[in-house]
Amino acid sequence: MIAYLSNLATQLAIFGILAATLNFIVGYAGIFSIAHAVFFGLGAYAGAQIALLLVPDVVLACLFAAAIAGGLSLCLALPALRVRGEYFVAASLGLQMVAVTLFAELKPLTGGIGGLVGIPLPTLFGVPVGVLPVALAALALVLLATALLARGAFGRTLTAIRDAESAAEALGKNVAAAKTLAVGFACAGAGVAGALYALHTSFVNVESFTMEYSVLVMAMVIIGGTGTLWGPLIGTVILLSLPAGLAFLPFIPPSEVGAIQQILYGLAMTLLMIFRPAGLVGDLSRGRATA
Amino acid sequence: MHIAPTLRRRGLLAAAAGLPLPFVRAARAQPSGEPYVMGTLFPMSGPNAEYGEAFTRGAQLALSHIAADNMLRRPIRLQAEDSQALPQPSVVGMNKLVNVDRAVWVLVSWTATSKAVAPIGDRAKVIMVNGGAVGPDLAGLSPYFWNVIALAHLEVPVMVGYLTRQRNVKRVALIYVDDPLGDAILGQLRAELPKAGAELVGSFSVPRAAQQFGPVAARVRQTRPDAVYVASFGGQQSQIIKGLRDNGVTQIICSYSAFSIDSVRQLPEAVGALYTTQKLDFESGDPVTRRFAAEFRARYNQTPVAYHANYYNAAYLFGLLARQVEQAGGEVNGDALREAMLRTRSFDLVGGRGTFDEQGNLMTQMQVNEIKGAGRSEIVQG
Amino acid sequence: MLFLQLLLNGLQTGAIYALTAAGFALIFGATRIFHFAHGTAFTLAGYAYLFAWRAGWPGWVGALIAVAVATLFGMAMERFVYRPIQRHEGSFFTVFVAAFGVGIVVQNLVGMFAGRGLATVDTRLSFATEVMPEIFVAPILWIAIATAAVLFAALTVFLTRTHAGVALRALAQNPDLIRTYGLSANGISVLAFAIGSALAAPAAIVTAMTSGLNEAIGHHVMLISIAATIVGGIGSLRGAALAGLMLGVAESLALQFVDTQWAEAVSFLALFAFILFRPSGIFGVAMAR
Amino acid sequence: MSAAREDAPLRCEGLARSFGGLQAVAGVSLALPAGQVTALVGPNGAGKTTLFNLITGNLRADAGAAWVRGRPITGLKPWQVARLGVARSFQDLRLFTHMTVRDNVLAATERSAWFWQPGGAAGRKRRQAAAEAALEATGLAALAGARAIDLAYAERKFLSLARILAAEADIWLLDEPASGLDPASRTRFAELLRAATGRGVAICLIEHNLDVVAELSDRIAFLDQGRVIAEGDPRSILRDPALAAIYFGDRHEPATAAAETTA
Repeated sequence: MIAYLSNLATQLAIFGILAATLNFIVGYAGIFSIAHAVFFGLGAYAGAQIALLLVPDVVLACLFAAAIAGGLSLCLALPALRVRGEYFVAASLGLQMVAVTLFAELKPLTGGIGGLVGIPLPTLFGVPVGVLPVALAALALVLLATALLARGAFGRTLTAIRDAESAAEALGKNVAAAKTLAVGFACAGAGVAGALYALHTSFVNVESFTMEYSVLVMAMVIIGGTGTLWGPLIGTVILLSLPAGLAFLPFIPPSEVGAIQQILYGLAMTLLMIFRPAGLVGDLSRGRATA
Repeated sequence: MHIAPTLRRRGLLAAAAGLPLPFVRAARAQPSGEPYVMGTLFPMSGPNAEYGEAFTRGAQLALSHIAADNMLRRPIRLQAEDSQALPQPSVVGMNKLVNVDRAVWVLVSWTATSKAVAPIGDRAKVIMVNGGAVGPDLAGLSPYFWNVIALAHLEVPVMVGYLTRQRNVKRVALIYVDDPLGDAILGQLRAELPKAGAELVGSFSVPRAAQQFGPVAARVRQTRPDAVYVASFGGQQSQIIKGLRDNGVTQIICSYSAFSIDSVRQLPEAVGALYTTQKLDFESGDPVTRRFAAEFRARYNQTPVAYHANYYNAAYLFGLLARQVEQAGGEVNGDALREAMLRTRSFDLVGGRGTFDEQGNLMTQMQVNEIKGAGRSEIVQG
Repeated sequence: MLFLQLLLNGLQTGAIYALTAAGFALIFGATRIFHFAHGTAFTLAGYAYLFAWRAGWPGWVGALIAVAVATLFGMAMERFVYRPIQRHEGSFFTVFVAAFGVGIVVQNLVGMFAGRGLATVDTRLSFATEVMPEIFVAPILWIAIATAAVLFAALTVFLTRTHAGVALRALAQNPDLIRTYGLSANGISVLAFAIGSALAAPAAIVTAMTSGLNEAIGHHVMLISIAATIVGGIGSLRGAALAGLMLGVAESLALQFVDTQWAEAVSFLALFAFILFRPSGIFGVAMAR
Repeated sequence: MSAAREDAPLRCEGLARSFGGLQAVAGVSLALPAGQVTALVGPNGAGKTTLFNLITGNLRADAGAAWVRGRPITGLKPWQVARLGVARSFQDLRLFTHMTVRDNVLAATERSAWFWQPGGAAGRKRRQAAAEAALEATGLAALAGARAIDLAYAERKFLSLARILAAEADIWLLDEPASGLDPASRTRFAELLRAATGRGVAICLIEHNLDVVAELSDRIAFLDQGRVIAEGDPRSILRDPALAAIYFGDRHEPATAAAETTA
């Protein structure tokens, strides 16, 4: 049971990082990306390759993953600078779909659909470590960073841009730089989550980085409440432990287990949104945060 | 080597006990006590749920046979987890099976699932048995990861031999999903076709999610093939077949064991399609196979296919091995089961006598089947 | 020759995309709701037709049932999901998550009750014959194109000549105007969902006959609809339909130039490029904010 | 005149911009002297807001140029122009609706787009002091914790002014800052402007209400069809019957009504 819970906790921490970083751009900057799994994937591949080719050092893997994902976040920042609202959602959707094709085809880097197997267990400066403590530490760091950034001047700048971009610009705010930085930070965080995921499961392939996962992370943020510190984390706990918890229901026949779990899961998502549209943590008036 | 005779005798005993012999049943007490937990990790929802349903049926029948034959001292509980055929839910499910349910034996399927859970099972020393995926990359994932299905390298040569000799095929085109399995089949066709005096005239990789195959059919037609080999799985196979047939490709369509699902076998356009499976003769085969076929029909009102047989075997194998361990007075765990498997190697399973190699991959003979429509198929080369 | 063949294949796919995209664009244009469950309406309509066919009912009955199911689903979504959320001033993504949840529920219910895996309506209509050397055309191609053309003509008449149609177009720009027509914004919103969802039904029927249905079929269709709506220019029905047609053709014609596995990416690359370089779309009047 | 123009904190020369066939701004030359309020007056559609947009870089000019303290600003981005000390308000205010009043004002003091602001703790203290001072001056100090969206109309107007105050700019471009204000608020607003001009701030405001113009402005530039057709002290401009005819045009409603409808 301990091992089971530790695995679940590791996954919670990893997805918690994803949700927290996505929330940073969704909740504060109003950048609604459904391509977060792309950067999760970039980080996972980067981390996996470091571990496979060099050393499975968890810090090194995370840093490299953050650099790759953060660097390539320009692909997302570019449309974010040009368009807003539904247009940006659609742009990120396009990026997500193209990225999945690339992940599946660039076999030397990603292993294609077959993925990368046999990723060694992580070490920290040569000492074997579990992924859980590292993931929890990374989550804490990310939460701390988002809290500091969000409450400080940078968060104000982003929120100002979200609420009235032209007014922010008229007050001397370099909107392009701020958005690029915010997207870079969020994507680098997703990259770290990816590296941890790769080291945790020892196997990565494109199926973990599809649009469904981008939507899942987005749902975590929305269900928890955008623009709040703890909301995304609560969303993560709910959406990850719901299927896990439903697996303990004893009375479901084996051949229907998946369908019934999924139905309850989907129903929970819809009902939550109908009755708590601003998320579990968010206050109702905040739900209007879209541009 | 002095223990070899005992080994063989035990092996025979185990094999014999697999038969529905009444005196064996009478000689043993009813199973009691804490049940063994056998886990399943199949896609039970999502686009591949059809497979999960089929796999579960095979396993359930095996468990009822194990119980009916009183093979084990303790009962078996089947614990199903939904893998969605995706790595992340698979890891969650496997961790639950291993750490919460304390499963000793987990039936897995799907390449992504298999690769994602193999390290977990390896660390926990839980036997994982795959009877669905046939990618060559599934061999040797772990000492505790076995395959009760012939991997792709056994399937292609049989089909190539049949096509070139019986159907006079000279030109073959391939439509494949670009994963390790598709790659393996591409490589095999490239190697095997010239040896048989034929050639691979075109290969078309399609994305997993692709649904429209009219345009691909146009490209395939251009290569003027005598036969089209389809290396995909799930519902996409039917879409490919229909896309080809609807768009003027009248030539032979052939594939590997993935065609043995209902949605393909029921498809009117699939009539005449060929596919390889391990040898499975339900009518005139050995008693294990006949019993399986008869009771499967009775129970599910459906003619069994290779996947049902594979997961029957995967579950039944546990019964055979666990009984050996019980009889030797040992604890039924991954290491003991693995030792028992390596000691015995050959088992009477559905489809005949199957032999495992050291890595735990089942080597069987293959057959070529032709789809006859309305869910029926016929063995055209045994 | 291959080019012509691919073009014809593309037109067939494009007609399907055009219909669903127009439905999506109609709903979005009138209500500003990004109806992510549009693909679900498509799925339900397809399976409804399938059931009618399996029951042996004539095609037109099946078609009516399919249209009814899609329409009812769209109206129910508006009434029971979107409207309560909008009343709370739910954000764009609140709607998105709710619709996504509905998609998951329906997909799995369909799987439980209709069987998992591919299901097709077996008909000779989808069977192509060689009309000239190397060119194979199935009757369904003409049916699909004709259906799309007729429906668009009807839709245009409806939107320009009828009270409700004009109100529908006006809703996005000026909700106050609706009241002067003596109609309620809610009523028009329901109407948009009804018509938009109904448009998915013929596309779903054609799909059931050609590439077949599975529980998750609506997903891809919805993505294409979104792409087409953006590429066509938000607010332009004509643009969405044309973009849908073009995406279908592009997906097919791409095979002339690139390897098969890249065909799908072509649509989304086009989407991405459009947003970067011409965010107002082909016919867009409204600039991206 | 031209010497005064050279010294002006902000001046523009021949700015022009057309949309399609419509010449919105047709060669405007204007200088804003330090310490004075220049009112931009003219009928609707005269190109007043467009002129602001051309100066701040929100629109690209077809022709002409503008300078801030002799430095050319043509082609600069809005945020670059802002950092040269040009602050503007918008007719529709564009407050940061979901932020608190204090954060709205603080945001105006923070210009770096980086994760951090320059100046360290001392800089932060200075910015906070500037923000508090702006809140005090606009009478919003008591509402500092409220969200902008929850403010009353006049309070919102003052918040948009507070942002400009806090930005510590010496050139203000105000788009109808006084429209819809009650007399008491208008008095407070006039005091604010006078305090600013006392510090040497150059102010340009667009205003429809001619009473307000007469009360607040030191100079008037009269815009019609994209051109400055008259420029001078308020008294002479406001009394010019020809300009009044243009201003009221063939519309029959009084100017105040026009101001209200655009507010």
